[in-house]
Amino acid sequence: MTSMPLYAQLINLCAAVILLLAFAMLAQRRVVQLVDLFALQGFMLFLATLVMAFKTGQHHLFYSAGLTLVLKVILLPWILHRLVRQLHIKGEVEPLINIPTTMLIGLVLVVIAFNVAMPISQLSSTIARGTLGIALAVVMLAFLMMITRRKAITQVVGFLAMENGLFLAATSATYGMPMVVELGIALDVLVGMIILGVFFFQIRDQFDSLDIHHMEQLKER
Amino acid sequence: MPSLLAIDLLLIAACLWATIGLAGLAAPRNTFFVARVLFPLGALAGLLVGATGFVALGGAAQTAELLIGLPDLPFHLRLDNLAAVFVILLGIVSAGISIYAAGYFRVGEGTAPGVLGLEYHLFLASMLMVLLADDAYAFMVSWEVMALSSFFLVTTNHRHDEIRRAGYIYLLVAHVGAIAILLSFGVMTGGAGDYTFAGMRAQDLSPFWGSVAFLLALFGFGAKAGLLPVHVWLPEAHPAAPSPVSALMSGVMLKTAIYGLLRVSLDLVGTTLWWWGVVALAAGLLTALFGVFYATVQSDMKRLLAYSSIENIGLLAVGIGLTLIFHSYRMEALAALALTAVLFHCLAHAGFKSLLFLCTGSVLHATKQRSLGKLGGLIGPMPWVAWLALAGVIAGAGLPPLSGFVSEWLLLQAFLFSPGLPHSWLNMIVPVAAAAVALTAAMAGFALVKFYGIIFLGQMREPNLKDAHDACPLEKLGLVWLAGLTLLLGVLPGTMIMKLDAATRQLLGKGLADRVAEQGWWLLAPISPERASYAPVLFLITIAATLLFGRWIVRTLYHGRVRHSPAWDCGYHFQGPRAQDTAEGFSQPIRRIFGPMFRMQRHFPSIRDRAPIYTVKVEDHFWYWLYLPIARLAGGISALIARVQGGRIAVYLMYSFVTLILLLLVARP
Amino acid sequence: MISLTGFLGQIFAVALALALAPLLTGWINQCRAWLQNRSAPPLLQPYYMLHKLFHKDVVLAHGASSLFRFAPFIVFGCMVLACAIIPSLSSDLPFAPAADALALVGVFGLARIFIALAAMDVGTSFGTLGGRREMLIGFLAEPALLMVIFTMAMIAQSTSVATIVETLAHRELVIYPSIAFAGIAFTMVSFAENARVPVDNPATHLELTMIHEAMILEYSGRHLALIEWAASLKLYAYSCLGLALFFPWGIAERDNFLALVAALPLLLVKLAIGGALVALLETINAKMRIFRAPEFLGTAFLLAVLGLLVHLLLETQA
Amino acid sequence: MDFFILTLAIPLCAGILLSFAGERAWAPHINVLASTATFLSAAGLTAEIVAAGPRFAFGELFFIDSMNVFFVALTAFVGMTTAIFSDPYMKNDRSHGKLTPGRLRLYKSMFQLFMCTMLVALTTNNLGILWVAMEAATLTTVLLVSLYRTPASLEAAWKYFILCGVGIAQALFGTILLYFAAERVLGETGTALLWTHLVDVKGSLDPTIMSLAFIFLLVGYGTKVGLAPMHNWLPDAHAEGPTPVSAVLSGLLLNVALYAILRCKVLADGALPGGFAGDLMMGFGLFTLLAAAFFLSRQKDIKRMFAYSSIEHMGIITFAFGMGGAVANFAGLLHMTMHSLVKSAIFFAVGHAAQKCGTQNMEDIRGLLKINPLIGWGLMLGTLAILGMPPFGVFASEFMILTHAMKFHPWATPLLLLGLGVAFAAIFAKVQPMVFGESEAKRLPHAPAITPVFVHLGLALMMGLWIPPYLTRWFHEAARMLG
Repeated sequence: MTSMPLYAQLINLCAAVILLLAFAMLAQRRVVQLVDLFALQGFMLFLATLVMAFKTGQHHLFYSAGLTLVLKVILLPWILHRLVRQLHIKGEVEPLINIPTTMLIGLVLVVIAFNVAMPISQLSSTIARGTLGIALAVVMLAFLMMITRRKAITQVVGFLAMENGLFLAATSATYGMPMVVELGIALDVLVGMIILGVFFFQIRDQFDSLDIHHMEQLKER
Repeated sequence: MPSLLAIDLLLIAACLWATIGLAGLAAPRNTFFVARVLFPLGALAGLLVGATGFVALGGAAQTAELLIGLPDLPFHLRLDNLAAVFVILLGIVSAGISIYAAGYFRVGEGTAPGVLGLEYHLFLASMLMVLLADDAYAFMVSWEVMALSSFFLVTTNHRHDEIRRAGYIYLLVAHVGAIAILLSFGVMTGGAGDYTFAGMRAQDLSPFWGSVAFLLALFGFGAKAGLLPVHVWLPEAHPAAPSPVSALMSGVMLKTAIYGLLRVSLDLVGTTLWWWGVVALAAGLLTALFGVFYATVQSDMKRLLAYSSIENIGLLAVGIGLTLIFHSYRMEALAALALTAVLFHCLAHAGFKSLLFLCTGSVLHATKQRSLGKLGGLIGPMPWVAWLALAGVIAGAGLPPLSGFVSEWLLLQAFLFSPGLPHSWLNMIVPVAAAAVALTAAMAGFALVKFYGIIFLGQMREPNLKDAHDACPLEKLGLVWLAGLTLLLGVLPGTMIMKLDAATRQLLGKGLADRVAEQGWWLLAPISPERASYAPVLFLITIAATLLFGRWIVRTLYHGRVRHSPAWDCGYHFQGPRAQDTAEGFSQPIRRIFGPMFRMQRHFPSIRDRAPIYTVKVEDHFWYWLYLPIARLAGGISALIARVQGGRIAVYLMYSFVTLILLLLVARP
Repeated sequence: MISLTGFLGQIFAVALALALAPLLTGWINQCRAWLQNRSAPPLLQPYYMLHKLFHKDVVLAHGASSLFRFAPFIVFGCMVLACAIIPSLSSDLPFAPAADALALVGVFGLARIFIALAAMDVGTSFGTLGGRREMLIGFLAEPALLMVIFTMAMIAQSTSVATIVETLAHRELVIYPSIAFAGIAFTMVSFAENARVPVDNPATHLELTMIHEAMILEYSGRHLALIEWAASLKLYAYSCLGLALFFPWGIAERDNFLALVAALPLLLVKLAIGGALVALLETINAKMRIFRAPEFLGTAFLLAVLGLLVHLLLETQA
Repeated sequence: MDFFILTLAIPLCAGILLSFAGERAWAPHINVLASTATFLSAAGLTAEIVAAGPRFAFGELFFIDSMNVFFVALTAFVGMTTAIFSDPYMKNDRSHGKLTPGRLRLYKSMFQLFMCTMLVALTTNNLGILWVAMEAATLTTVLLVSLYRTPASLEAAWKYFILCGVGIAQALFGTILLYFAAERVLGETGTALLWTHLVDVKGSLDPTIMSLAFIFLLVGYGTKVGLAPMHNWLPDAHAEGPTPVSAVLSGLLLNVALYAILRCKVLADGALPGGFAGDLMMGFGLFTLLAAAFFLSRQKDIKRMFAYSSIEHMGIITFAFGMGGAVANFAGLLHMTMHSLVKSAIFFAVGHAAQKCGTQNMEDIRGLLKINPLIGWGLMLGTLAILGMPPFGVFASEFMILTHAMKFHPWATPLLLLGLGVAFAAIFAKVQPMVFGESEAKRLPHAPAITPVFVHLGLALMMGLWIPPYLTRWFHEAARMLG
């Protein structure tokens, strides 16, 4: 471990923090704090990307880091906070499965993710090869969060956390995607967020609540 | 200029039919144009088809390849002797039916006449294409177009619930059957991927795969023909359809299934195992007995005929089974005898069953009644229909001197040879099967006597029957044509059997023509005159001579005086039409003797009833034993599956998640 | 080739049938009367009756159709044809190829259908009742009859009645157990087919039990005469068929004029014994309920099938 | 004039224009006109490709070969007919008060933008852009699904958004893995997501990574295709959105998603010998087919039922491509085409029928033949066609798929047939009483556009009996490229 260069250690540290934050989000009941955690996760992602950019000196990684900062640390949390305020979303978010169980499942998922990513990580030539497993774990934890939460807004946060995981994977495994793709992805995320915002208002108008258990009417009988 | 081959003529006829059908769309609501102009043209095309088939029968096989079809598999067509037999059947019988239909269709509810004409003529064209098809794709396309067009014809009067139900069952069974046929073709290609029939012939299948192919074909074609247990559509669809369509379906379409079965089992598969024949024989016997038992207890005239069709299909399957048994032991001369019986019965049944269905059509038009309980005495107002129907009844009951008897006679002759089979069980069991055939034939007589007696004889059960009118001239022409066919086939069977020789020779290498030709045109002795012979001409002449001579003698020696008086009423003055036996009453002995065969719901009146009502409803056991359980099973599975879609998005997400994780854990290249 | 003797023999056989049939009926009636301790009607009573009926006017019920008037002639024609095919005196019948044993069953079937239809024609309750019962008996009897014929045809390797008779009459005396079964079955079938006790009673007009008589209630005059005559002919035909199949000895061969001369007295003797036996059986049996008839005919069918099986099992092994 | 640029630019510009002027009286004409122009230019592009072979555009960013140009033509065609159909349909909805002018504007602009994203997805050479376009296609349609703003439509749109969003996120992960694998071979030249480059080196991609990547891609894009058990969004979205949207979702979006999977499968096949990708697809295909078939019989909503039918057909197509080989690929392509044409035709007919009867509940729709024979016959023939009745083209492709399966995967044939049989029984039982029978429905204010229905069915009929030789060549070439 000591032979690992500093950059790699830093990136691994960031990745570990991201994973930790993912767990924290899984355990967090309050929406506002959830959004904050998400912003923090984005920030760690930004840091990781930045470290990577300095190490490799690739320009597009700098752009990517900037994009992450603007989008995930500032813009999206801001929109989310606005939504939470405007829609008067109450704090408590009671999950479908209780928190300890969720955490246990999350642990299992991390094991699975690490195992799945193991053979790939060994192939990786980049400095941050260990982080691919973490990225996959983050994606899976976000997925789990989406499954276990009741509120529409927490699902969205979960969705965005998933994107964080994907970005981490892209950065750690491949030094980031081509710029045009990254831009496209960012645009999609942004537009998606805006549409979601529109959507939240529509949903609130219709159901007087953002609780998704109202939206279980379409089913096979 | 190259000379026009028979197959080209047939293609032209098929196009002609299609064109005639499309022409009807020009004026879909113009009944006169469609019925009086287009249908006779269709009949002419039918004559052309029949005549072409007659010319082609006995010649060399002709092939053609069309530009349409799949890129790798264009439509291959082939006209050989087996196909030619059925082409004749299609042409001649459809000509009669079309002419009848020209007089039959009139303004009414339901599908517009132009659309009806399109469906009708597409039906004819697709049947022709089925007979000509020489690859799996062409066959399946024609086969399903045939099913579709007849489905639309069946549902002409789709405003009625039961007709829609009939159509649904019909199309569903047809589709399931088609799937089996397609599978059978697939098996027969033997993995070579050559879906032309020539390719299938070239394959040398192992006994196992050959058996699979045969059984699939038996099921698939059986579904179209109405073999047990996939017969359920038949008694529903036939009564639902307009009568010319019922006639066409029963008379011609069912025969295409027989054609298909013969094509597969004797031509395409290549090998024949003895037990195939036993399976076909057993299925045929069960079907025949079932059909005839149910025919006797029906109260709807078209249902009765539909069940009678099931019975006849059963007899045909018996014949095919016998052919296969003989063929598997290389007793080709006997196989040829059985096959001739099959082919002849196809022709005979096509003639008389169409005739009977058309007669019900006239009755239906004249009385608006299908229920036997409200008919009676129609021989008075409708003598033409009644007397022509009599020909159909006699032929249908398998009695000399008409066509039905000849095939039955040939079949029994074939049965008489079965003790010669070199198999210790078969040579004892198979002859006994003849007894069941005999029982079937006799019961058919019962059913048809009921049919005829209740509709045409006795007193009119409803007052409005007095206003019934006889068939119109075009209808009469169609009826006379078919009755003539029945008579001709019955009286001069030798001529037709000599023609059929080409088909049996093609499939089995043997035929009956030499023997038949030795005896002259009047005597039918397929093996030798010492062994068995039948001369329907002599037969007819004797009876006719006795009739005329006896009448003459009686009138000369005595007198011809007639007095009229009321029927003897046994001293009871209220012998109205209601005192006659009803349709239900007529079949009461059958219901009583063979009770367990039927699923009956009866309601007996008690003495205290103000308005005593007796009802009896006979249903098919197969619904309750086979079809409803399957439907329930499918319903149960889908209810189970429907739970998956519970509406909760978290659960949906979990499905994807679990799928993903499972794949990640399990799937390895 | 149709020889002159053959042709004459054919004509003679038919004429004989027409002449003898009422006599056979009369003889059975007479025997029966004796056995039942009644005073018997004259032997020639059936002739008187036919004569009388021919003289009488036909009384047609209202609503009777032309089929009603045709049917007696057709039935009569069928029976004449049957008599022409069945060898009574000689097996050299030029007409025999017209119909073999299977066709013979068809001939009887045709007659049955016409008489049943005619019965339904007027539309009285009795007519239809008779018609349906007749068809019921018919379809039960027909398979049994066919099985009997099958057995015989398999023994003789032919379905032609004449050939069967020739084969059976001129073979060495081998005892075929199958023939015994077939014989019993045939007897039972003939009783049913000819409307005799125990299936039907020709002498009754008791509403609930009658079959044949119910059908012909509306007939009168010459029509009735023809039907009665046809019934006699049918009985005669069945008797001759039975005799030909089971007691064929004495039936003349082809071109054997002497045998022909001897055949006639022999036939008369055989018919007389047969008629007496019929009367005896009718006397010692009681009329069955109509729904016992299926059992009766089912037994006949079973016996016939048994005969066939016995034949296949025991007699074809060689 | 560059047909390619036109093909992409027309819907984009029209979408932007309509987003500002979509409520004007002439807006529907613009919609139809733009769609028609798109189709014409797509046809021009097709002719160009057929004549001159594959080409690039914008450097190597876009690549048009004989496979995707065919989908471009099909997409543009169905887009055009849908636009024609939607004109009176939307007007009727407007007359019924179900829509406001603002939403009409939204509909028109989003429709054009949706077409644009699909065309981009089809023509791009970059697998990353493909992903972006797929996501954009979701985004453009999600508001269309909730166009009526009913609770049910909102719920459907929400599910659509979340499920597809999550699904497509998996696809992104797969794309990243693919990029990762490719970068090891192609180096960091920025070409590692270009399909044309990838396909050259597909044999040397790392199998472990490719297998993982393909799983993610299959699950991800498979969600959009509607493969069970990720299909749950599909029936809701189809049933609750406006019918033109259902038609393009079913007829086009599913195809495009499947197209994405196909592109990835080619790469996976190169890297993974032994047919790993194909086996997975066959498994998903069969499972989807069977699940959908059994879902069908419980449906009450007409559009929902046909949505399940789409799932069923996607299962068949996935199975076909999973089998691979020239014949099966050919059949798969043909089936995709036929399904697009026929299913959109059915949705057109269904849309009019549901509008006439004022309900989507099948038990309340009766007697279409009486209300409007053309709609009735359209629905009836379309249903029969989609159920695989000859002589329609669906039968031709099913015939090929079945025969191919019988030859190479005989075990699958009974399952396929079971699915097809159950689907037939279920759908036909529902459709027949709707078409037949009695009814007293009123006339609609705007006469329905029936022509698209019959044009589609006519094409399907033609393809069942005679596939034009150039189309055959084209299919063959595409099938060959799929390996």
